[in-house]
Amino acid sequence: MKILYFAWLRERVGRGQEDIELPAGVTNLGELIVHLTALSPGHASAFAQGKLVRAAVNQVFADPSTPVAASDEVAFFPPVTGG
Amino acid sequence: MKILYFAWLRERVGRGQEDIELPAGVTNLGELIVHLTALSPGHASAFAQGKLVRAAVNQVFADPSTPVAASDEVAFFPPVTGG
Amino acid sequence: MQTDIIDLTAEMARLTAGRIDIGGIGSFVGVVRDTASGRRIASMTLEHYPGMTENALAEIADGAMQRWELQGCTLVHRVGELQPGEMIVLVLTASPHRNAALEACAYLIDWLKTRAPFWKKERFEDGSEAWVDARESDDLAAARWGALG
Amino acid sequence: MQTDIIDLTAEMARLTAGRIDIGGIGSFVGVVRDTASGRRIASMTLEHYPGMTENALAEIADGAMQRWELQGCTLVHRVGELQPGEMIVLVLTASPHRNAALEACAYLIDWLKTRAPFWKKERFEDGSEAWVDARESDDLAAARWGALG
Repeated sequence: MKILYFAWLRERVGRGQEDIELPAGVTNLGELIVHLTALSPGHASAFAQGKLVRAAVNQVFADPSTPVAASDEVAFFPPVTGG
Repeated sequence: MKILYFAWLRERVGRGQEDIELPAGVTNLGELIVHLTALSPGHASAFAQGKLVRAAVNQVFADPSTPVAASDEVAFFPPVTGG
Repeated sequence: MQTDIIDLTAEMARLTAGRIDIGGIGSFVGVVRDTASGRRIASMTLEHYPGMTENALAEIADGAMQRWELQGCTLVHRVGELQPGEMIVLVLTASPHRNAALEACAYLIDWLKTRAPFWKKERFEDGSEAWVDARESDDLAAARWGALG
Repeated sequence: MQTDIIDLTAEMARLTAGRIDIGGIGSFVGVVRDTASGRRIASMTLEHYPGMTENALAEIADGAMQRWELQGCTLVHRVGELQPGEMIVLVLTASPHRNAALEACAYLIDWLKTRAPFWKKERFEDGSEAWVDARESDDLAAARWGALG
């Protein structure tokens, strides 16, 4: 599964993109976040700001109940601040 | 008294500006219009469209009760259509 | 008022010159349309009342400056003969806040259309001419702001 | 998205090219401010999510086109490093009606600020850097339009 990180999530995780193996039992975005949080101290630090983490699945805004599959592109980022 | 006409009032009166002698008894804009209407068929035609005639006294929007004096600049024109 | 073509980039540069504390610039540009009442327009001529026009535009701009937190605003109106597609009017507002900038733009153009002494005459392709009638919808648009200023 | 400086006149020419039925063009330009929280900004860097950004901007533009009678709209957003005073974002709307043009401008910029995946990082004059926090006021501004589209 392709995971992307932007802005301070990218800085805390230490990279902008990674490919992970989707574990059995991870079927939605909320479960994926729990899995990623455990990968490294950087991941834990990024996802510790839970309230400020937004996500997109296949480039569409998503929430913890959004289903995820191995072929998806999942992105994590702070609330947007463009314009 | 300096009188100015704009747009179709100018065309109907036949000139854009005229100097008139302010008759005794003409003290406000409404009385001035009655006086001007009698000056020529062109004037009568211009002021016949009473509802569509707007005026300014010394470059400030005015109504029939606005006082006028010989030293004033009085202008007549249709509702504005700029922008 | 000017007879020259309106240069939007130059006007914006003038409004923002030397200022880097501006958050947003709102603008409205009015353009000469090519048809009126279904007839094709050859050209449009703008007449105005010199002297009163300057005062009216200054009063309208003052009203906006008092009502919103603006760092500046610009009102440019062409006079003389214009072709379809040309800019008639430009309104620019600079503000730290985008809503202030856009609302002030609407205010400025609404009042300009109802309080600034300009008159439009359309010349049609068959050579006939007609003064443009004022629209009640313009009065209603201005009335939503209450009094000017 | 583009790293180049925004050329307002060129964008307006592109929007109106070959059309003489447009009555008004509304626009909003966002500019990099020189201070944040009282500190002077040396530069601003815009990061975005390639692919999703294009989709989000197209969705926002579609929403405006469905909601108002628009003849077209333009959304340009810069990415990369910008200096104070430079344009970050340009929104243009063309319509026969001025209120439609200005309201659609407000709609586009409100949704762009809350739904388009851009992130700002400020670099201060002392060399320190900070990601800009999202503002609740931006969410409230977008919420007044109901749903996007």
